[in-house]
Amino acid sequence: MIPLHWYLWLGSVVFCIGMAGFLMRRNIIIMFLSIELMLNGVNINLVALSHYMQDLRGQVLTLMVIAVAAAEAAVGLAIVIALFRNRPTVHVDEITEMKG
Amino acid sequence: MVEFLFGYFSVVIVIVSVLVVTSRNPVHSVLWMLLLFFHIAGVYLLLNAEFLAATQVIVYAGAILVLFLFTIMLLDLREEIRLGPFTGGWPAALAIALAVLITVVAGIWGLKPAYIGPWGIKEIQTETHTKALGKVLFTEYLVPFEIASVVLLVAIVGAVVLAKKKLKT
Amino acid sequence: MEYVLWIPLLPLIAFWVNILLGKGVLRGQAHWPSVLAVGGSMVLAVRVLFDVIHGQTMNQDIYTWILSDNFRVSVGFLIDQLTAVMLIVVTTVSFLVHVYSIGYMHGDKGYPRYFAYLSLFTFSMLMLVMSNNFLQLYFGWEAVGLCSYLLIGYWYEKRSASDAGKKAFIVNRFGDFGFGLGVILIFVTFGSLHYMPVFERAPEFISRTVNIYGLEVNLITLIALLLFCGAVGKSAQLPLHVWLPDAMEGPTPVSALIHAATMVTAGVFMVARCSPIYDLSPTAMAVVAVVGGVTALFAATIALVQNDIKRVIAYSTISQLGYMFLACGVGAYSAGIFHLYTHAYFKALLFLCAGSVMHAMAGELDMQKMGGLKRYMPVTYWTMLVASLSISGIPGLAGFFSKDEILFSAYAAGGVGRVVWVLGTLAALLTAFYSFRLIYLTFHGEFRGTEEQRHHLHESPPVMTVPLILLCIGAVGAGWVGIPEILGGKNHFGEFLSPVLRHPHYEVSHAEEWMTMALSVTVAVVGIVVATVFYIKDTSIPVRLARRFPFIYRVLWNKYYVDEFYNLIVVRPTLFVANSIIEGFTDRKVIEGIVNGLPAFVGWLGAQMRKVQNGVLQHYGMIMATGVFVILALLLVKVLGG
Amino acid sequence: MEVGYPVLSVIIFVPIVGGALMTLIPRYMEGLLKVVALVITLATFVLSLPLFTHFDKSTHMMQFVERKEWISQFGIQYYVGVDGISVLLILLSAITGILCVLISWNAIREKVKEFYIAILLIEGAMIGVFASLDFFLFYIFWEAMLIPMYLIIGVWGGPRRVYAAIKFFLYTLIGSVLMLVGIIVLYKKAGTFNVLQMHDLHLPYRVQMWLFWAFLAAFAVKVPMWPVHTWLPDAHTEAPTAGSVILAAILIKMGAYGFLRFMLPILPDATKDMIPLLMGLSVVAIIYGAVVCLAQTDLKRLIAYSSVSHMGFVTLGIFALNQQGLEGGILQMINHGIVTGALFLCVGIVYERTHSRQIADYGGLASVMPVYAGFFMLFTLASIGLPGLNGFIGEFLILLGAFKAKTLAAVLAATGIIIGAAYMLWLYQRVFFNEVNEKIRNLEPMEFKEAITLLILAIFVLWIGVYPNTFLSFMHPSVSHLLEQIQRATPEAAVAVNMTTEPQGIIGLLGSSGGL
Repeated sequence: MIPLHWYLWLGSVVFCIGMAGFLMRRNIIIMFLSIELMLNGVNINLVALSHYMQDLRGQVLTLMVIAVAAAEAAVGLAIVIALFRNRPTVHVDEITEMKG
Repeated sequence: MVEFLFGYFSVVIVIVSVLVVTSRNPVHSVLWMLLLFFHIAGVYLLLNAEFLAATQVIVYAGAILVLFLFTIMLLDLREEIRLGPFTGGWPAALAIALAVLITVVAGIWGLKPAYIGPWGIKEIQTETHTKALGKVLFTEYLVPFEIASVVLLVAIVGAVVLAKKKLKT
Repeated sequence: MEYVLWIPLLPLIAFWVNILLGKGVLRGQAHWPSVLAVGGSMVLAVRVLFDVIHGQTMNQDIYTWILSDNFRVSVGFLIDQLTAVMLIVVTTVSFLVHVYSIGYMHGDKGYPRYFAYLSLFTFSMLMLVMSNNFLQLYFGWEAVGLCSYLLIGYWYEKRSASDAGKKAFIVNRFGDFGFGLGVILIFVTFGSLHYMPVFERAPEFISRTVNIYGLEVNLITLIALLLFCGAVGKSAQLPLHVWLPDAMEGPTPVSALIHAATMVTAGVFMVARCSPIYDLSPTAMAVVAVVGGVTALFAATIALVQNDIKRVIAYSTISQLGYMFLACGVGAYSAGIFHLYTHAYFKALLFLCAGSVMHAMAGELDMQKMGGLKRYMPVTYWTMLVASLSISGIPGLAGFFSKDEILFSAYAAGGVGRVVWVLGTLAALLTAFYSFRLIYLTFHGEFRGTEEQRHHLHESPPVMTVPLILLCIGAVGAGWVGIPEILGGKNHFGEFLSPVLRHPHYEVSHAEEWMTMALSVTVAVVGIVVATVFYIKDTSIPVRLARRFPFIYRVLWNKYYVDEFYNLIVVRPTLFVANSIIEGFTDRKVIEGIVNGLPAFVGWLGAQMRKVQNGVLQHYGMIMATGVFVILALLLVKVLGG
Repeated sequence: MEVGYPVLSVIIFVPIVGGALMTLIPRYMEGLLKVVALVITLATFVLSLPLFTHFDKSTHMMQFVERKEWISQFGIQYYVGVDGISVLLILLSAITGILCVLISWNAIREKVKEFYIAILLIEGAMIGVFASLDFFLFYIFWEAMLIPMYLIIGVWGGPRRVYAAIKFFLYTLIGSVLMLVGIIVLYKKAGTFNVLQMHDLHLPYRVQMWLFWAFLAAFAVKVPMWPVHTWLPDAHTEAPTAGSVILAAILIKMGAYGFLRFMLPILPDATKDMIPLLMGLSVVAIIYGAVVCLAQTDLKRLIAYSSVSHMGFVTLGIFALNQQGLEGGILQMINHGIVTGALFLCVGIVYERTHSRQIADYGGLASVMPVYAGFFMLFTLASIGLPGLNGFIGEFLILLGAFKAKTLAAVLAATGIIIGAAYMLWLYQRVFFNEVNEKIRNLEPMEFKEAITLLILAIFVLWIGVYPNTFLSFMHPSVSHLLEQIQRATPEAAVAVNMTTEPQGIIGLLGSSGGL
């Protein structure tokens, strides 16, 4: 039997790689991918906990996360398209119109 | 056997994750991601979550990644690729991510569930996984489920509106 | 004696009539209400005099003015011998000045306003002298000051006039500062502001002292000196005399009424009224006497060299007021009041004569441009001559009796009295001199003005000369009610006032009394003779003297530089503090700096914070991640620690 | 002596509801708007008259009391009533309302509707402030005044109106926020917002001290005491005439009223210990305010600074803590409201014609507008405390009270009267005397409406000056009672100081029930 925290470590590593990617990359599409990565890291943890705690709520939550991820990807990519139409760049550090 | 599978999945997942965030070309990233999702689905299988594994493949790999690919194809990114992929502050970002990782890993050390729920392996086996999940989802979490559906609807409408609208410069 | 209420009320009604109707309805007839009202008051004042002579006095409250806890003060009247005398002085002079003004102010565009102010003044002055308590006295005190302000600045479009009015008011405020504190101290000490209880209880406090920052001061002395501050301001004594010469910017009848006969004597009246307090404090008495004596001499020396006819008389007034204080200071209150009473007539006469001269000279004030007016205006000349003889102290005239009584009392009182007696006698010499200098420069010799002015010279109309003649009678005969016993008289005046004012009895021989009298007559004659020599016989002497002693001349000509001194130590520093320190620095820089600095700091902080929000998504993300890390680390530490 | 209607509620809500109903009138009907506003203010005044005629002068008890449960969970009530301290201020507010409408008749040409609504709301709130006996209700009215006042300055004001409005708002808000904290602490301690019950609350000394500073911040800003006075010149200068009049006549009285109603009776021991500070600040305000007037070149600014000086007298009288001082202080509040209000009205009248507030732009005005000059002279004299006019009565009683309490303070304050005469007469000279300035040679004489507004105030100037007892008699029992409250508290507080179990510092202040 694999100990719980191995799974959790795996999820954490995926999450942190996603986070690093989000923070490091300039390309907004890859940043979105990084977010998906982070979500997947979380999902791994949720499912692992669900299994070890013998409770399906974790998996329900995972389903929700997947749904939200889908919604987020749809809206986010739509924004990217709209943005690109407006300014032909996907590099976020060049898009600072919303700064305070 | 399980340990071996877990080790394989873990190694692949980590390597592929790194490749996802470091690839210069977004198309490559997406393809690495595809590989990643299949391996994560494998991990889910290890955890007796076959429904989720299937969902992972169908929704993520089948739907979301395709969406990404379409977007990338839609945008002409040849020029973008030649520019530097990382922001100026990437070492700092990496450091922060590592710091968080170390903290989390340290925090997780020796974690044990303090609570055991009603859905042990036996119960799920008698009920079948999908049915069990359905029972929980449609009884206890009916309202969140409905809300999730509304969220998806709003997202669809929003995506259409955003993508269609001509922004005035 | 309820009718006394009408004495102040009539002028007040006249004031309101003139204010409300003067401009629209009465216009050139605006003098009627005022003259009739003051005339009525005068008649009533005479009736009061007879009532008082027949032993009727009155001390009655009309209504409670202010009531707060144990503080209760009324508007009320105290009618006694002193009040009766003051009423006669005020109403008669006021009436004559009103009549005179009809001619003098004829055709002035502010005619109704002038009479309104004059009536208001008469009302205020009557309230002042009839008051039965300190606060009403203070009311009258300030109200006459207001009228003085309004009438000095009557020709307000003239810069010097409005300046003078303001100066008079503010300088008086300095005196009133002390006076007001004195009134408050009286209340705090005695629990009442009405004369009678205060005077009755005053002896109980004779040895009470108060500690002012380690300095033990006798309470009664303190009260007396604080009250005297007000008198110094109102009666233009050193060092607050500076306003009175400037007050000559007002119309001349006003100078006669307010700045010679009545208002400026309010200080003397007040000291006399408070004689029960002053009598208890030898220190205060000495101060009063010395201030009076020094002022008498000081002002007389300035009068020697001035060329402005009204200013000479103004300094003369200051000097004569000094005599009155001198008298009060040596305990001879009735002598002081006697001089107040005679002075009112001859000084009002001097001013009205000066007004008559100005009338003829089209407003010219410089005596150097006059001369030889005797021919053109005989009535003015003769009346003014009588007034000058009277003020010089020529026997038989009013001024002689009162001044002689003062000097004798001072001599007889001994101690400080001897010192002030010397001062007074010297001042008498100078008085005679400058009075006749004025007469000679104005009426004798050759006319020194322009041809145009010469053409314009004329005697004033009867409405002006008749008051002159009437006042002249006063200047001659007013003193006869107080002929001293040594000259075979009975000093009715002193006797009459004795229920109110202590009449000192001196252990002095008749020889000494004769001596002082002879001396004062001698100095008067000497003064007149010297003036005659200087300005009739050999007119080059004054010029040579001025050349010989240029320093003294310059100091006198510039009135001892008192105005300049005040300007230097009071006015300029105050304005400097106001402009540069408070407005320029404290208020604008320090307080506003702090007040505006705080929001500015918050704004700066915000601007700094805004830089963080630079729109670069990764930065936000990094901040967030850092936050996550911090929270996790804290949790971890807590878990590991606990 | 019953009145057939709830007087206080009616006069609070007639202007407020009236103002609300005025929103229904179309904005182009300006004439109607003005008439309606005038009618509402007049009605408020007439309806407030029973306070004057039916007031029982023999008791300190609250009168015309109305009490309804409002938010019962927190013990908040709609609780209004008047005593001798507040009744005159309410009447003054009612009169001020009328004057503000009259004086704005021609002066306000833009956003007429909004202006009159703001004026009416302020009037209702002002009366509410003085009538409230529930601290919560009080705070609501107190803050409710701010917003319309802010708008009046910021919308209808002079060139620097925005700066002035924001400054005014921030200043008063900072004070009020601290007061709010104080109110909540008091509620924690007393379990009620009822002010009269709070009067009987014998708070420990340390708590009193903390609350003292909180309330001082709120009230001192409003008064305004030195050194938090600098909002006043800006606000006064930039506000339209009606705004200046409200500020001068009523708004800054709320601070002094706060001292009387809340600080003295609820926190007697702390206040008594801080009297040297408070009297010191008052004296500084008197002299500082007067001296700074000498440096002013702007008419309204000068009068504003003179307010600082005069309000210094008010606080001096209040903190003398004796009958004369307090009564003088209250009377001086009324006096200052009348006189300074009148002076601002006067300035407004010429500002209408010349659009200049610079003193140097005037000169010789007495020849051009003689009746106006007469009124201005009367108010000037009242301002410098000429006996026989209202200012004297107040100042004299205050000085008398202060002299008893702290002689030096009275002596120093009296010097303020000298400087007061200097700056006011100098102002008068520069504006009305000397040669006629060419710029103003052709000014129109005063209108009837303007004369009426000034006449109303002039009558009060003379009335109070000649027979102040009409007004003083309202105060005697209330002021005596207030003094009793202050005196009575001493021994218990002395015990409280020694209590070592009392929690320390700010935590202790928040109460034993575990903070807010």
